[in-house]
Amino acid sequence: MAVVTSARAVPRRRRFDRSRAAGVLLVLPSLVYLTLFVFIPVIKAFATSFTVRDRDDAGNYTYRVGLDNYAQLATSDTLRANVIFTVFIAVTSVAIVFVIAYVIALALRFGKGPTAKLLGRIYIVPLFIPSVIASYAMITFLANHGFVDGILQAFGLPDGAFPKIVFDWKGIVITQVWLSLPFMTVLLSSVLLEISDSLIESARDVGASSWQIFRHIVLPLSAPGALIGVTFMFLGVIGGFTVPYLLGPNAPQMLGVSMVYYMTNYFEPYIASTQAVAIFMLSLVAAVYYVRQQFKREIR
Amino acid sequence: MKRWLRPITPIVAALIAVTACGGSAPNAGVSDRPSAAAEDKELVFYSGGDTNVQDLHVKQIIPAFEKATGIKVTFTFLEHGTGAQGIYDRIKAQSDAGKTQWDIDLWESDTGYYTRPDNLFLQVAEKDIPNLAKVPKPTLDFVQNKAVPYRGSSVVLAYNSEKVPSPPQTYDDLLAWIKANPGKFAYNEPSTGGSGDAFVISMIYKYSDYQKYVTQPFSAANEKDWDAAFAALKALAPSLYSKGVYPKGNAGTLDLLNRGEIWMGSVWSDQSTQALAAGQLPKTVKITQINPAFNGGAAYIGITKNATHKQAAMKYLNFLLDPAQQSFIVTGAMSGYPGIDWQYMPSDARSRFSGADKEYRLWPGGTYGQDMQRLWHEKVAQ
Amino acid sequence: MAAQAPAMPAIRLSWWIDDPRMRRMLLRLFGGALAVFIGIPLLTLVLWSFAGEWFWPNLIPTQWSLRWWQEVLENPRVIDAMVLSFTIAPVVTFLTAVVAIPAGYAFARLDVPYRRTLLLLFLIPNAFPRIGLYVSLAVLYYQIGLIDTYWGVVFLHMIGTLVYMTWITTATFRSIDPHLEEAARDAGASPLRAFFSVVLPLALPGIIVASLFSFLASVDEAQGTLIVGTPHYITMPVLLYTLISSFQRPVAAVFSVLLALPSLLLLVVAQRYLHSEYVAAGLGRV
Amino acid sequence: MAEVELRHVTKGYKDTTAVDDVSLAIKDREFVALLGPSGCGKTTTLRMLAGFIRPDAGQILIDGRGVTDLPPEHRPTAMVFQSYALWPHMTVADNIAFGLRLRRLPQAEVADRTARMLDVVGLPGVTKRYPSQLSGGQQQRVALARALVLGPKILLLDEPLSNLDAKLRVRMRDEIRRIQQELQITTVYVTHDQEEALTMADRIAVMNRGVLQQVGDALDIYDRPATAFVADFIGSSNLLTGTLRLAGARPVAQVGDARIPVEADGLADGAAVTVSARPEDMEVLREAAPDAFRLDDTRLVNFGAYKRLLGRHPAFGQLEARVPKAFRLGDEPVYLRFTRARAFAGDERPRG
Repeated sequence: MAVVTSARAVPRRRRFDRSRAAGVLLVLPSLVYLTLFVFIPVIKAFATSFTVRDRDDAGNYTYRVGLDNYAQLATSDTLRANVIFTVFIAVTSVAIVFVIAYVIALALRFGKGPTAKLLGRIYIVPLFIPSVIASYAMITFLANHGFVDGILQAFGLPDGAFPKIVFDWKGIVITQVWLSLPFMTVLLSSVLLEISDSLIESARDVGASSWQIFRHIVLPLSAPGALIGVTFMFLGVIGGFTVPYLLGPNAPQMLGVSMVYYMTNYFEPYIASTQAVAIFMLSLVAAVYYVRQQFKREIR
Repeated sequence: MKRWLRPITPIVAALIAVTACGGSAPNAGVSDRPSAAAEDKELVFYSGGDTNVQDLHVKQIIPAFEKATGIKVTFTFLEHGTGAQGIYDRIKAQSDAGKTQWDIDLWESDTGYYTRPDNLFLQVAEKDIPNLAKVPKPTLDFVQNKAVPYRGSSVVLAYNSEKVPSPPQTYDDLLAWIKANPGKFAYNEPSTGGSGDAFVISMIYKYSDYQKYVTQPFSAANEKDWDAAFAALKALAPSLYSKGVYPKGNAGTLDLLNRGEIWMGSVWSDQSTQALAAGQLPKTVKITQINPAFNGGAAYIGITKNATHKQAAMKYLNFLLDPAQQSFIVTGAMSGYPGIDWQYMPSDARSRFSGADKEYRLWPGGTYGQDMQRLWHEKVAQ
Repeated sequence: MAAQAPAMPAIRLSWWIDDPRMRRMLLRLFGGALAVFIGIPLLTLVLWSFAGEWFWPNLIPTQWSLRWWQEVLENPRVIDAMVLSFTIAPVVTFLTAVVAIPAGYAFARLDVPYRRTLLLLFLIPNAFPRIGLYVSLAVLYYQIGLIDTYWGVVFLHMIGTLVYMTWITTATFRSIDPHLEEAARDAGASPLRAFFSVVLPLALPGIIVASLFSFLASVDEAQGTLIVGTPHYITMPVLLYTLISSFQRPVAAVFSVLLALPSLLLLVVAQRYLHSEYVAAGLGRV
Repeated sequence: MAEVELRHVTKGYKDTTAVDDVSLAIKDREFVALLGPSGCGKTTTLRMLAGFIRPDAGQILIDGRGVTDLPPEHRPTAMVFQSYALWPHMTVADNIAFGLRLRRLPQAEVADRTARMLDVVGLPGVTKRYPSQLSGGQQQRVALARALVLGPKILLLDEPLSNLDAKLRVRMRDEIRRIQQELQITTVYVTHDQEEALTMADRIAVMNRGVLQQVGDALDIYDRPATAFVADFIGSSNLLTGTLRLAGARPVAQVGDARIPVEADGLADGAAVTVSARPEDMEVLREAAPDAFRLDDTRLVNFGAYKRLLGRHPAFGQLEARVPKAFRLGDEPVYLRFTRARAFAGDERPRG
């Protein structure tokens, strides 16, 4: 009797939610992995960025906690120039890739001829070429007295008239464009595929020209998806090392290169970590934007 | 050799600073069996660097050594030396654990490791390694006798002999030549390779006393002299290749020479000699040394303090310093300078670097090096 | 009835877009330029790999030679590096799939608590500069003994591939009609059975593409491998880094061709999965 | 306002003929429904009218002027899409005004015409909303307004109601008809729903496998189907195959060993025919009679307002008849008599 009473007295427990439990269980392995191999190192890098190292005249080091590294990042002309340069390169390469990839994606979506087919085959190739190779190929291709220069000079271009591309921002941008083209094209293609034919036909029906359809229908409809691609590529370029290291100018440097130099050559891992955290903060703005876009789309 | 491999060894060095406290390196394979006091039958040798270093040991020295002594050499090669810190940690872990039989006998790595305060390397003497007598004393002093220099290289001037009939003889000559031939000289970005550093260091030695750097410990005060050097380098920029473009890496300068973009540049003696031999540079390119010389450096091998096979290790080093073996270093694919004095070398080896002076100045590197590279980027790069 | 709308202005600035012949011509021009831009740099590399001697200002090598190929192929370390690269990549891809596919499914279908926050966390590997991450990770590796180990390299490669695979599979699973799975459950299949016999086959194209990308990313990774893999785990791109940095242009070119070949072969094999529908199955739709 | 004419229009894809030699004249202000099962070519026909597809052969004329080669943007047609195809990134007002703005009309006029058109479709005051915030029926009205605002001569509708629920469909049916009447606009309406076609259209053009089967008003099509397909597709029919016999006083169709009196215009004796009889044209008898056939396995299906009697005959197979709702089955056998049956050439059962 007593047992029954007590059983009644227990309030009805919330039904055990199997979907939630399964969800947690399935996400757990990747979460454990990310914690071990990403989150902990990131937190360590944050901690390192607050470690300040002082050096006396004889070269002995003392350590303390402080914000000096960040102050140095903000006040050093070299570092500030690097930040501006990095953003400039990222914006320029993303813009150029975006335009070229958009044209390819449009051709793939709406074109039917052999040219569209050819485009569909070649744009993907750089995806399969490691970035080290791509950078190396670009150097031999674009250098002064390189392949292109040689061909142009054979056609009468005077020696020395070929613009400086390698060891210059142009070299980074061109190689970055080369490497990022497949990703952006693939992404834009998928976005354009999602725009149904009837939306375009209905615009034609009310009298819009191809350009007007592009301007008023295709472009705005593809904008949210396209922005995601832009965000992604922006993140990639901002943190990149290989391309700017092999093809970039001596100064200013992109942050990825500068970071490695501080780490390796100048023996300043603390400043390097600070730079990493700074890039992270820059990227975070883009990442938060990305996630917000995602959720907007999801709600739709 | 490792100096021109610096660009591809990023970051690991940084770990030195960051993991200074960490290092519980694996001590797999540490043997605790009693020392083979009488006759060592084997030798454990860890090396690192570029392909040619490996080839030198594997194809040349080790077979000859094994044949001559009957000692079996276990050779492990660290590709371009990037794992050096890991090996150092491994040795240190055995020291910290109080082991008396360390599992690495010989280690070839960056100079800085041998003189670390951890004191992990044996001080060598002539009584153990007779051929040490042939080694120039300053190179031994440089590492407090804790490692043996067995080959060297220095930065030299490479020039296109078609365009430059008589190359500059001194650094000041060189500076005058650069100004007279704008756009035709390049030195690579110092952080990316030692041949670029050398040009900058020569400028520093022009404005600051050389002796302070090779005989005295680090002092930040010396860096005050550098402002004038950097200002001079900055002023030189308009006369350099492409009005101040510094190629990436030692290879970058050779690349420009190869493409005929520049007529002269600072390069490593061994690298350029190899490139010439392999037909990767036009035959018109010649090398020469200025006076006083650009800096260079020796490659060292150290015996670990509690090496299991100390005797064998000493034998190997002595064998390596033998003029016959040294000849391979000079005349073979290595194209290096000998570790012993040139006077002990056969005449065919001596004629190898006819254009170069075969002498070089030293540069302490370390903190000076880090500061020099950072300051160059802040004050010279554009 | 509303008045008839006026006719459109006859000529616009954008006339060339509306003229199909002009458009076709411009597209051809564009296609040609793109083919040159993408193809010729790679062909230059191939030329270099066969160059016995090639000095400025010759447009093609003055001497042809196979000696660089011979030199590279006779070098056991090259073979080792190749074998390592192409054995690590499948392992990385497999492990990534095993970890990422369940997560992708959960994000797509199940009620995962704090989903929003988790998705944000999943972006961190991409938002934090890789170099900084790798160095921090290397310090950790020293402490837990993963430095210079096979698994250390594998786990490092997974940083990039895991997030990517999770995104693509999430999108792929979401694009599959949940009714299909429900119907399978209705027919008496257990959740696992329903997943493996209905959902997984339908998601296969997306998973194949994600795997392909993982594979390529693993083959491409040099920076991190250099830090945690040396001296015993030297992959192809790491070795290539060395060659580019030392003055070995033809050798590096041979190497580049060697390294690019398997990937390009993969491209041919994978061509049919590379339709935009699949490839991007998800990129934009997570 | 506008007449439309299709002359021998043909369109084929790879290995199928989607539209096969279709000729159709639509009068000014007429509401014509293109009716047929899916894949019959009705949508292709409509899209050729709109200009999205170019016919392989034949001509399309609007007001006697050939428009075959004109692109959609230059035709005086406006189309309402099955999926509505409202641009999701534009508000309702922007959707409607888009075509007007392309023509650079003054701002005030654009606003005015947009508002008026929303009134016409009975949807005032939603201008600021986005399509995703509207119900299906409202989206349908916006799509209609967008098509009509440019004052097209011809309105084309492609299964516009198929995405709506049954109740709403009926309401929108009346609404579209009302608007069409109000604006007096020539309209072509594609549907697979015969009820829609019968209730809305002035004339119905029935298509099957790319071929125009019959054009006529609702009564024509129902009572005087031109082909067995039409007879089967519109309403429901008992379909039997047999041989035509003209020897007797009245033509009969020989089906197995049974004979059914049929109407057979212009068919020859001995021709293979398909016989079609509507359920309401079947008389139910309780006892044997001449021309009556006994049914086995009978059962009743209740349709509320009436019932259907189903049963099997050894020669004809399954037959069905419409009976009053009071009808009950007893123990005694049931007989059916064909009061009206038509014979069509060909003994292949029509397929949609």
